[in-house]
Amino acid sequence: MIPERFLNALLLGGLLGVALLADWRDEPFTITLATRATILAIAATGLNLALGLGGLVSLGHAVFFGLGGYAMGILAFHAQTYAPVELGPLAIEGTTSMPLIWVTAIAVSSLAALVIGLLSLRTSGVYFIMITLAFGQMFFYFAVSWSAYGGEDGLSIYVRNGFPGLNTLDPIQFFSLCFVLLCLVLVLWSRLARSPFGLALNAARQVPARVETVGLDPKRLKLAAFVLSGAITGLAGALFADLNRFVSPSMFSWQLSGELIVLVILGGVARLCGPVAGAMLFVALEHWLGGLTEFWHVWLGAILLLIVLFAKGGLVGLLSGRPASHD
Amino acid sequence: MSLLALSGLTAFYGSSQALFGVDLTVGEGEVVALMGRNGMGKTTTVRAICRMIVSKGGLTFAGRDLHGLPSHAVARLGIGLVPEGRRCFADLTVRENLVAAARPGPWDEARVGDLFPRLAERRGQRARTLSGGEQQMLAIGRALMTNPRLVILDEATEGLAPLVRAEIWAAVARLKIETGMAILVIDKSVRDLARVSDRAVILERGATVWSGGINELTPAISETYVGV
Amino acid sequence: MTEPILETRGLTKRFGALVASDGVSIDLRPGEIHAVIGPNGAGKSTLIGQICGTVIPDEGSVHFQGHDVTDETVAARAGRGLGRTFQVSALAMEDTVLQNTLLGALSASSSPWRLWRSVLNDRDLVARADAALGRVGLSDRRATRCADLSHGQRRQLEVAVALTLSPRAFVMDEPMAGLGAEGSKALTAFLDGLRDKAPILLVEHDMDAVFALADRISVLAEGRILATGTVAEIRADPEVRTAYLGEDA
Amino acid sequence: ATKVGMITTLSGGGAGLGIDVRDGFMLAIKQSGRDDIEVVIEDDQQKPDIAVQLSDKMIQSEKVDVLTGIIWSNLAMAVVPAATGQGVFYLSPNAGPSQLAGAGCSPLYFNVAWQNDNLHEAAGAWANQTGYQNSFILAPNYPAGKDALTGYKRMYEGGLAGELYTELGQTDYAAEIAQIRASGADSVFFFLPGGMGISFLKQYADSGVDLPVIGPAFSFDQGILQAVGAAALGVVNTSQWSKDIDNETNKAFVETFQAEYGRLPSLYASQGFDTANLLISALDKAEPADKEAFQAALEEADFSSTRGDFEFGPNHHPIQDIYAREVIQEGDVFTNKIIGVALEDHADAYAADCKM
Amino acid sequence: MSAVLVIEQVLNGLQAGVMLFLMAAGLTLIFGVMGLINLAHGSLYMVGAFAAAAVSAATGSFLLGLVSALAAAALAGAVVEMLVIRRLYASDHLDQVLATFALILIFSEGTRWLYGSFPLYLDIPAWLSGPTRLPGGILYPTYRLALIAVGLVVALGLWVLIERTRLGIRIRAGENDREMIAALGVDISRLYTLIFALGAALAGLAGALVGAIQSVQVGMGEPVLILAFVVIVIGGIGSIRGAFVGALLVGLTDTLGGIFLPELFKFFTDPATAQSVGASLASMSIYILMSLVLIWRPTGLFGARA
Ligand SMILES: Nc1ncnc2c1ncn2[C@@H]1O[C@H](COP(=O)(O)OP(=O)(O)OP(=O)(O)O)[C@@H](O)[C@H]1O
Ligand SMILES: Nc1ncnc2c1ncn2[C@@H]1O[C@H](COP(=O)(O)OP(=O)(O)OP(=O)(O)O)[C@@H](O)[C@H]1O
Ligand SMILES: [Mg+2]
Ligand SMILES: [Mg+2]
Repeated sequence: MIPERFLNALLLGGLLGVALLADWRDEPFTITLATRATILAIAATGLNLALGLGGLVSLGHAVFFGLGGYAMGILAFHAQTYAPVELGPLAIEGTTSMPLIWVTAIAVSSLAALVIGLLSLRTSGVYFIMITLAFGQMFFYFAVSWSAYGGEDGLSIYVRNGFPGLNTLDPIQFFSLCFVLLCLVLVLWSRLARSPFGLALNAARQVPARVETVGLDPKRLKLAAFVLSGAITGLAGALFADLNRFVSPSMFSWQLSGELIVLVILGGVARLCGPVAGAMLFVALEHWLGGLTEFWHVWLGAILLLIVLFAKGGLVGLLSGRPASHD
Repeated sequence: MSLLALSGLTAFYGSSQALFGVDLTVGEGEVVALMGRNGMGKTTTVRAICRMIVSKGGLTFAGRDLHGLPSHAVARLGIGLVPEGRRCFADLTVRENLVAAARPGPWDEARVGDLFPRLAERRGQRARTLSGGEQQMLAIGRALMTNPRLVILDEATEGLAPLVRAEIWAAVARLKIETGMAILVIDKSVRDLARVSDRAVILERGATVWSGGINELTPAISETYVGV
Repeated sequence: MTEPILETRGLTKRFGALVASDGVSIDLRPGEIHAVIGPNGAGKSTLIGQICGTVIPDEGSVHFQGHDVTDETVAARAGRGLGRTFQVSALAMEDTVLQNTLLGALSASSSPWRLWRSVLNDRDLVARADAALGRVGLSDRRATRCADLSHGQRRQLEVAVALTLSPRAFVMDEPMAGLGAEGSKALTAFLDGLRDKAPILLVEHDMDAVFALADRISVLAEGRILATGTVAEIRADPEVRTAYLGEDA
Repeated sequence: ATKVGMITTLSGGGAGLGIDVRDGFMLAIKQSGRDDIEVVIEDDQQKPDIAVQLSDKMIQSEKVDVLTGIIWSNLAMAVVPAATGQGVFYLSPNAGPSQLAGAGCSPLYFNVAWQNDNLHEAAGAWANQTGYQNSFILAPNYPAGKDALTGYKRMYEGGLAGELYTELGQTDYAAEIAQIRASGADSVFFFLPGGMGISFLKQYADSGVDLPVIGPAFSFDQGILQAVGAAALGVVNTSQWSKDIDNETNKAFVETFQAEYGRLPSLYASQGFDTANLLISALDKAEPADKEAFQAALEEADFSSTRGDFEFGPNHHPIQDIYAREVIQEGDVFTNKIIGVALEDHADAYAADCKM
Repeated sequence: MSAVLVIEQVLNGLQAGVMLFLMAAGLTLIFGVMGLINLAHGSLYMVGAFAAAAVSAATGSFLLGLVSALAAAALAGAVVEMLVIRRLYASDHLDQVLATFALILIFSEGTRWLYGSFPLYLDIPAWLSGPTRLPGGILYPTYRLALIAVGLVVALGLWVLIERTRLGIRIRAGENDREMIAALGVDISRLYTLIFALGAALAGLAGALVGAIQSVQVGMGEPVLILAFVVIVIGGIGSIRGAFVGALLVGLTDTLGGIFLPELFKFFTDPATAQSVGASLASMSIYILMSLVLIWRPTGLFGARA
């Protein structure tokens, strides 16, 4: 059994190590995989905030992922074509600067999370799952038919956006950027989990009635968590779009929302590094199993099943020997 | 021979031990009080009897070893449980709560209705919306519907008005006299227990520390173990 | 006469044909313990629900410290200093005893929106929580997960959480329920001392406690106030005896 | 040795198409007997982001010279520009989005199948030849669907009784069929690939509406005809390939494919087969490392196609005949028979926009 | 737009709704009554369709196909329940989501392994094919009329089972407190296996019935699964009546939205734009419907609890 702190360090170190080793051995694709895992881990950490701490099982987090992606796609597209984005009287110049794109992605996705959260938090439990799914589907179908930005075909951005002082086209540099962001997000998450806000949120998940009677509004706590969560996932979406230099409605699909949930559960709900473990395992499985057999989904399914049945608390729970998902 | 017999029973919640050796018998038609302070293992003992928690040691009912039987099989042998905290089926109506438990025998809806007229009036109401006392009555009625040989009442008068509480004690006494049903009862009121029980067993930190006839339960003993 | 701190005027609540509260007017004055007793299903919890905001009355109003709070949310009323304990324990089962208690302390310091600093580093908060745990006798269970507590221990915690709120007034729904005889005795003594800090509207079926504590008693039956008076008056009231107490009280 | 990367769909609902392309392609490689061609095959799961990553992998790690295999237009749009941008040849065995035929064309990009509009244009032309005056047309509401209706209307000269966009992935067409019934149309054109087409045809056949139906080959290829069954009998569909095209290459292809895999080849298999043969023909003349020479060798299209005559237009898209076929039953197998040529030596409409 | 067309479209909506109900009923049973989120329900639908296709191809009998669909799906359901689901009742919903998601992968790719990647053939039997002339001159496919009838019968049967029989009461009691119902002497594990198999059989029946007019292919279950979830959420989880009303609402909205929204937009814009805007809005319509219902009634139309 490995203490959880040590395990966290091991996971992050492992991720970083894989990328560095790959860089040294000149295997850019392995770095790409590590970057993919990193970005998915950021997105899933965002979800883990709503889901793990707030108990909000959102099957619509792809909305924020997609919005982040499209924020990148649209801004970069307009920078490519030198035509400003027309928003009624407002005309916004396109940009290829990552920091600007990130800010936009975060702003747009938090705004969306605020609206979706306000409406969805009227419900709870399974109804919440489904209403968030509904919003996801609305965005999906909208994106599919939004022909200005490629509709179902999506948008290709031929060069990666820039970050001051970095050559983002160099895989290891882009990876490092994402990795630093992941660490920042994890720090934020862990502080939050221990803060008074985290305590209250945690209680709001379990006994809203109690939280009310101590003078706090559980809905507002959950809404705040949902917005933060959406913002983080939006940021990940922008990074993901930059990784692929491509956005398409599939970023809004419910399958993607589902995959994010799977990552979190796989790694361990409400565990700091659960999403990291989940994303690493998932990407690794996807890659290795896919190479082994045409019917690799069967094996993926079998492995997932074994994990749920025999590793309570996900991977992190299994390895750290503390099956309880909350503490 | 005793209907229910526990000897040296131990039980764990995960890795923490909750019972360290409980000895307890209930004979046919006997009313036994199980006493002890908060957190001493009374409910855990009940859960062990009903096979809701894993236990070791001697545990027999009507001569059968209960270990190895699933919960529902124990119930079918004739143990009716009124659990701590009532645990009525919240989304079912009063009538449905009773029907869900029903097994053939002298106790049916009508007879439970006689025992608790208030329930009969609320047959169609969902258990979730019943008052605390009504839920408690429902839990007792539900246990009776299984037509058990032994009823276990875990804090069955909690939250009941004095008058109703008295009614319930009267009902317990009536059960004892009229039906010869064996009863294992847990309650915080030593006074009431003393009135209906034949014997008492006291638990302290998960083990039996005293047992004997109700008449032998002196104020000194109850002061030591129960605090009054 | 002093101004009541909490007052209801003509509260009426119907559930279909059933009138659970029928024009209930009741008040709580500084320094007193006002007990509400009555048969099961009389409407006591419904009354408390209306006072705290979880049940919306059909008619009537609730006033707290001179404000009409009838339309305010539960949280807003709690924010004004209305402390409540539940008839059925409402605790965060996965959290420890300390964490549950801290939650209460949190609101009083109104710091839930601090996102960065760890709660456990807030000495003030922890001290208040510990004090409350000490009073109900749960100090040695500080680090136990709430799910691992016995029923009675949960009831103790329920009271501890309410204590951390340092409310202006308490509304308690059967705090003694589930406590052993010894526990009831201790809590009775404790509430006795509490009344000067915050008056208590006490719903309770444990008559030993009620008779020992109450300054005034109101008897509720079928949604209506049957009688209000001192302990002696109520004990002697023949109607109350037949409706509620039975003969041996 | 030459390294070829194939990114195609091998798992999930759309796997049938990818498997056919792969099998056709590998059959040609095998028949060529060349051991200096190494093919790396990866499954894109029909997800654009996976496809992009696989292409990165193939280009950066595997250092492939040529990429191929993508089935779906949206995946092609995600992969092709970036791949050709990095100096890798891309041979498309299936998807032919209009952007890549027009302004977005590239010297390194060759489409061996068709431009997306082609088969729909042929359907429009066939409708004229048959004398339809009032078509009801429908397609799913996504870019390829819109292209399909545009393609049909580009050639079709009659009037429209109705024009409908259905939901992508829709499985029930009762409502649409009712509209068709009420519309007074004399013919129906539909583009509903995969399972959508199967559902439509079965429901249409059962509805009692008996207007003639025409569509592109996608809903009538060998892979799904068996699932449609008798409902498809007699339907006219347009295709650049058919199993009964009368030339030696095709006959040999159909025979060997069946012998090798135990099933009849589909349209997609023929496209995979042709793609591989084009590649081999070019490798006989030049090395991919020499970009200009290899491009020139590809442009010659000096291979014998299963379709007979085959040449590339200026935008590297095929100029070819497109046939009208009818669904028939041979024993208990449903298959297609050519009934005529819908368009002869047809090129696509976007070549003019291509500057390379 | 003629009255006949409108009536026909309403019939289509009803039929779509009734089919959805078959799927949703099984889901609401398992999901509402047993408290289990079963994402693999769509896979059981697929199992039913494949079993029906395989058996009718081998025997030439559609009815035998239906019977084997019921049997295969029920069997698959029972096996899955005993091997996997049984261990998940105690865990929270999230573990169930992951486990049943894994089951989808296994079922889908396993089926592809067995049957290959191409759709299978399953057709309407001759005695139900072709249209029937209804009063008012409406031509309507006989098979779809039969679907409506089957759906209505199943709906009634289920409602009686759950609301009126002791078995149904015990099932619902088990959902409230599993440990307690066992302590009252009910063998809840066996009961749950039974219910799971019943729900699976309903899904299998739906798959086989619908498979005859659609494409029997791997992955056919997932879109229907989502719709079925929408249905039971609109209706209120655990309520058979809710599932029925929800299914009809969704069926009607989906069918009529696809037809009338584009028409509506033709009043505002040119036909081509109207077509495409209308069609996009139509694909969103059921989700808009669902969110409106939930915003208005957070536990669905007939739901009591979250
Ligand atoms: N689910 C559980 N997990 C772990 N420990 C538990 C659990 N339930 C009870 N315990 C512990 O076991 C001990 C015995 O509890 P039990 O519920 O049997 O007490 P009790 O005698 O019934 O008390 P009370 O009068 O308060 O109901 C307690 O100290 C309690 O903390
Ligand atoms: N939501 C509801 N719907 C219908 N009836 C209800 C609802 N809530 C309470 N009731 C009914 O209102 C009456 C009063 O209930 P309440 O819970 O207030 O009683 P109480 O006085 O607290 O009783 P106890 O002492 O047993 O807790 C009861 O008859 C109960 O069945
Ligand atoms: Mg107890
Ligand atoms: Mg009450």
